Amino acid sequence: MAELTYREALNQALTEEMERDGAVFLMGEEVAQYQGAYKVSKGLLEKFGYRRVLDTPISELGFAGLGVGAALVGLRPVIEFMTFNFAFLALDQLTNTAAKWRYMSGGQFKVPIVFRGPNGPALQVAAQHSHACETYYSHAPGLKVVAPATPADAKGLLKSAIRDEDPVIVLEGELLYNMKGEVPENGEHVVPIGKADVKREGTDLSIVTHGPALHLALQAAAELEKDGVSVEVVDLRSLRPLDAETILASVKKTNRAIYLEQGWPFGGIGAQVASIIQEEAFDWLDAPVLRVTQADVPMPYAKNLELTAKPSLERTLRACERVLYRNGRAGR
Amino acid sequence: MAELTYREALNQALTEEMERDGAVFLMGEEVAQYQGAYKVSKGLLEKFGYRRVLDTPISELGFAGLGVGAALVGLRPVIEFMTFNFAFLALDQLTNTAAKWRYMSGGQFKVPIVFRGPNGPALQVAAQHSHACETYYSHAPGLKVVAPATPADAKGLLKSAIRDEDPVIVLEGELLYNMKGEVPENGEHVVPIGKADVKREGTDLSIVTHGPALHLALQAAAELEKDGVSVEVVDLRSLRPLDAETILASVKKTNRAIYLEQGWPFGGIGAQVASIIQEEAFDWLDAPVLRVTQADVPMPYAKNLELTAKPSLERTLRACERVLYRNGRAGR
Amino acid sequence: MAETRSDTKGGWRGGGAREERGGDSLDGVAPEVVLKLMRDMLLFRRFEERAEEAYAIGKIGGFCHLHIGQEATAAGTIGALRKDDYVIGSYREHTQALAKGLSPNAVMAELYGREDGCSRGRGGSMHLFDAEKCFMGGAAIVGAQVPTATGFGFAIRYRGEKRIALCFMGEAALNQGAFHESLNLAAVWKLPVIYAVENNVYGMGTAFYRVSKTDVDHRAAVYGIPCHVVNGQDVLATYTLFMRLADEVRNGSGPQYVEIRTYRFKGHSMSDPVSGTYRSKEEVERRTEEEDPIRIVKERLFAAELLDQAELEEMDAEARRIVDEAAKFADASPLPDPADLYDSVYAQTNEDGRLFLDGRDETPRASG
Amino acid sequence: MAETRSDTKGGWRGGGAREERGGDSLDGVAPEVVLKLMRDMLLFRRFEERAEEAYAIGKIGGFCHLHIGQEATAAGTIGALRKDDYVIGSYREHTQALAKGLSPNAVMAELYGREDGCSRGRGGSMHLFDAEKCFMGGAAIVGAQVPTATGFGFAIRYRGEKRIALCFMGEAALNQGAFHESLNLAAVWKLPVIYAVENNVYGMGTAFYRVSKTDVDHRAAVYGIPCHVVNGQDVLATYTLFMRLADEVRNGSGPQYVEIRTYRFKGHSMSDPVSGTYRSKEEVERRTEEEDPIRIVKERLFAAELLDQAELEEMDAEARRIVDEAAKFADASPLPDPADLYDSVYAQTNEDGRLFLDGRDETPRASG
Ligand SMILES: Cc1ncc(C[n+]2csc(CCOP(=O)(O)OP(=O)(O)O)c2C)c(N)n1
Ligand SMILES: Cc1ncc(C[n+]2csc(CCOP(=O)(O)OP(=O)(O)O)c2C)c(N)n1
Ligand SMILES: [Mg+2]
Ligand SMILES: [Mg+2]
Repeated sequence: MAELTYREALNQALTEEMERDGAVFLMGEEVAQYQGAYKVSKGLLEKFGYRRVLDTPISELGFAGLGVGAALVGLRPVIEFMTFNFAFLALDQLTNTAAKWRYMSGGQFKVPIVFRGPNGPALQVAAQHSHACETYYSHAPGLKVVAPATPADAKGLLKSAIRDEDPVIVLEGELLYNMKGEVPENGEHVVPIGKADVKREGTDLSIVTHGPALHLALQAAAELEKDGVSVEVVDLRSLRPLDAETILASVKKTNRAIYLEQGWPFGGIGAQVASIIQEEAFDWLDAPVLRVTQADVPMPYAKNLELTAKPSLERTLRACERVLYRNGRAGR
Repeated sequence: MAELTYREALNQALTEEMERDGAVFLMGEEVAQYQGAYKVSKGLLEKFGYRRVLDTPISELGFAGLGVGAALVGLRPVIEFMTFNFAFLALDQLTNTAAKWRYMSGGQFKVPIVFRGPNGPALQVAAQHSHACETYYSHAPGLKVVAPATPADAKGLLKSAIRDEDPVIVLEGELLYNMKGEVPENGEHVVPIGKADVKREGTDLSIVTHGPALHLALQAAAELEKDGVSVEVVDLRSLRPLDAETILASVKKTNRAIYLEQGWPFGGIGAQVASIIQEEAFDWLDAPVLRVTQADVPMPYAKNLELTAKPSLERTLRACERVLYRNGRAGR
Repeated sequence: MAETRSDTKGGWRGGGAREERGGDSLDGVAPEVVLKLMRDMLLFRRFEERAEEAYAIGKIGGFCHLHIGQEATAAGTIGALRKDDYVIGSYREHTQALAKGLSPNAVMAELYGREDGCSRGRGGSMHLFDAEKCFMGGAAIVGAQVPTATGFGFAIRYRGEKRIALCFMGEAALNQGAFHESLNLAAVWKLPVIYAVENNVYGMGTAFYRVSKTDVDHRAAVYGIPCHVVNGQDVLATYTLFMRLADEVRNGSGPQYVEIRTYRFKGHSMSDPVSGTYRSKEEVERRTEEEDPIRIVKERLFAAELLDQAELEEMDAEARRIVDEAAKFADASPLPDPADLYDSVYAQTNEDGRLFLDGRDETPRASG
Repeated sequence: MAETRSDTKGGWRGGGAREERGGDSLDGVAPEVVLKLMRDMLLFRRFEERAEEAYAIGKIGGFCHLHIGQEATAAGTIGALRKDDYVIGSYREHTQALAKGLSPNAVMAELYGREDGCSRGRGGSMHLFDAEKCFMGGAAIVGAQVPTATGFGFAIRYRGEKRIALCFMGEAALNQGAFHESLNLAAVWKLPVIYAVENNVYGMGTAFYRVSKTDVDHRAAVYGIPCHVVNGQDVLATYTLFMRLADEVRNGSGPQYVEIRTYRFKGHSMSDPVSGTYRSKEEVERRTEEEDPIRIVKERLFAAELLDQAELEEMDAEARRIVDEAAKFADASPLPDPADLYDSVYAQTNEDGRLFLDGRDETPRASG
């Protein structure tokens, strides 16, 4: 074990996998000479050279599609989007090519490609740069989606994503890059795609979450503990495949749940999870599953508005209290 | 009232609104000289000329964005996507410009633009041409989304969309174009955006749905009536704004609901609606809200596989029986 | 001319420095090659005609785009490639698949949506594939195959292989941003890709010049990519050019761009009338008459006395026999098993979690 | 030279055919115009320096891209336009907004995220707007403003107005498909748009030539759009060209394209060091020294004796006064009211249904 930042953990994963497999290469804007817009690829150019670490023009649709083509014939591209806000331009290549070539060919092709980069709001970067894109990728069968929230999960999931035979979207957290945590150093530390992780055990209420919101969930759990409420925190880690079994097991134990996420509500991950919970644990639920999300508005620039728009500890606690019936029935 | 096809109803809406307001124009691939790939714009070139009916190159990102620019300075563009499958290429302009300019400017701009075209699977057009795109547009605040299922709603909602001051996505049904129905002829027939329509009243179970799936829902309701089950069918018509009140009123009456849609399940409209129902009508629910969707796979070409993948009467009835506890508890 | 012709004939029948001299009236293309191109094009024509019939009686569904009139653009281009060169096309790719070596049986079965189809019935007319034969699709989003093909070129260069990639597109695809982003990438990295634009004048019902302020021929020059133009109704000219380009690209020239001038004899798809709003009956009849690529090469073969009427009829009978057989094969092929619906959405089923969220398959089986 | 200078001076101070003669040493630009351009650029420089300071002490957040070194590309271009001409830029648009007539107070307040900001604090540095002054943004997706500007041109032509649209972009935006699709559309419909590419050599940390196999200067020629190149450090050359182009476009020439050669003196954004991985300290120092657009025009004004040291200092003091005032204004401006969070997401609140699905606002109020 070593203490690494989330950024260093990703960098280690890339380094180890590129050393392990010559078919793995990294491509994106500013990844080589500039060492990465967020320095995740620091040192890789020096280690692997321009053949395997390539700076691209600002052509998201073009280089994402190029990566898919390379994967179809056996390379294992890692495509960095400087941020996922810019990947809207490439969505056609992900949805119509990466996610479909295997199925449309009756299983003749594998598409072992990774699309990664920061996802979700950062600090005051305004509406066009603050998208949480989970839904856009999870909706379509053919893609897999993971969203690591800790350095250890970041390393383990990125390594699994690179080794996976299918296209995997790795949603990183811009605000997590500097976060420190214990990370297994051995090159075989992989986190299985599809396995949720109970980050904190509890008996009274389940907070199900993913990505950066995990840390807010843990904060809320600590707060509630002071009131003697025992909160279980389930970190999905993978959105597709979705570990419904772990979610259901937790809810069947606590009988109460909320979903906490950084993104918008309509068709969000929380909508999908709440729908599964009420469908498959209906008789175990003592209260409706409530959701805490980003306010349903484009992200404003002003600091105070941004704070109001983001999920907060206060809103999270209020939702928990509602499902705990601390002040009357939940729901509306 | 007159009997019109869904196609003719849309054509009438376009004609009437273009006659009413000189700022309205139609732009898209094949809309002018060719009279529309699906003939929705038949005769418009002859009536309004090339100034207001424009054929575009195959540049979805470019002409969608051009339309947004024109709307920002006061025109009222109607942009036809030959099908919404091709609009993935334009999503950035819809999500990052059309949906955000007003908010980011603190309310200085209006964006009165309509994006319309066929959405959802047709017959054996395979994976790349069979997308139901509801989620991609409903997820982001700033856009409005409607999905008319009948000729009368098609005319009324398209007219409202053209008159609305915000960007409206009009999801038409390729398989509905030839469908006939009574349509009010007067030029003021508008259907309010945001108002769901109870297409059939019932007391035992609510089938909530939108778009082409409505007709399957009505079929299922007729079937169940034979067994003495009284089914209420709620046609959302608008996805955003979402008429939660009408949905909740129905569920609070029937205590049971399923959502039926043509699209994929993950983050689908059904997930959003099920999540709202369990949150706001928890104490009224006698069974979980189940969902009937397209199978979670890219649409296969083979006729028999396509049939298996699409929501069917049989699957709809099975879901109804499950929430009616016809054979044991619902859920899993 | 006269001598050349008889020389050739003599030459072809045996003895003498045949090819050189035979070449004189056949752009230097070996007689056996010309005959093969002729045979291919006849097969393509009969295959498409059969597909048209099958569509009319409902054996084929969905969208179906015929290549009739454009056969030389498939025979003359792919005919110049090696087995392991990659080829990708648009949704108008039946004959390209055949030219790359897919069996008429497998292609017809795919159009019929059967398990023995080259895509196991999952793809249909617009999505033909054969990984082993390096036929990579079948792409139905206009222009979207251009980045994909650029990726094939990238992989070839990355591995230092001697292959090349050939990317077909219609002229209307030039108005897609994907085309521009890809060609710049190919140029920057000197990727071994030939971008072949089949300019058949129309994109669906829209003449290119009506919506494009540029010429097709030199469209890639701005990226420093060599541009070429060839008459796509002349299979020998097309073949000769692609033999040369394939060789240059294989030897490190970087990307090349070709406008292949051709014409679509049928409607855009089965639902589109042959003529009407966007082109006149006269235009179609005149060009069909004057520019039939099969008639053109046939006449050259007759002139070169490499083929006579009897041999032609024999050749045609053989082509018809092959497509009859293909139709029979397709008809007899089983429908896909609905139980396999979820197969091959994913290549790898992860141990945990649900890959499919429709509640009908919590534990997806390993995919086929 | 000597005569010209004194002539001008005399001319400027009063009497005589001043402009013509004054023009000789100032490319024929009227002295008062030159002085205005000088004043504008000084203000832009001081404004950006103040923004830099404010960012350093946390008054400004998020991304902030300075225009220092590129002031002439705003003053010389927008200075040649009319009030009702549309202008749209990228995220590096502070000085463009000022050039279009937005008050330094409103722009600084926006950078501070305050209610009196030109976007009511919702947009920030990358999203400055003033609908009345026809300043249309502030677009942070590279290249995405190009289709938007093309739409302005479309609307102008649709209504038969005499306006034009000016679209700024960085050279790296040329690698976006949106650029190509838009220029083709503008060319097909002869739209009144000037596409101005500020070529400051780098897109973030990437030199254009490293990722682009094309020259910036003639990039639009393939669409039949006239291409021009101008030295963007020379405000008079820039102004003169844009006066001419604005006039041509206004009179129906259709779209025009300009490469404005310039250089970024500061880092890409506040988080990017001025020099380092992609350019040397020496390069930045040399070009900052040699190519400062303000120094260049200042020397011409001194040479023409239209300005002396005392007047310059006075001018500079005035610029500093204005930005001090702007900073004070911004500081004093109230934060937006969180209760207004949902305002202006939509222009029209429909009677039925929920526009917002976060359950916190079932009945959204009419938006502001
Ligand atoms: C991105 C996209 N937009 C629109 C369509 C609908 N469409 C299918 S083919 C076609 C015309 C293409 O013409 P061209 O590229 O010249 O190829 P051709 O059909 O002539 O072979 C159009 C508009 C599509 N498939 N993809
Ligand atoms: C589509 C997209 N991709 C990537 C980015 C991240 N990004 C912001 S500015 C920039 C460089 C743009 O350079 P250039 O166009 O030359 O403008 P300059 O910054 O030099 O003024 C990049 C890559 C973005 N904003 N949008
Ligand atoms: Mg064509
Ligand atoms: Mg630049």
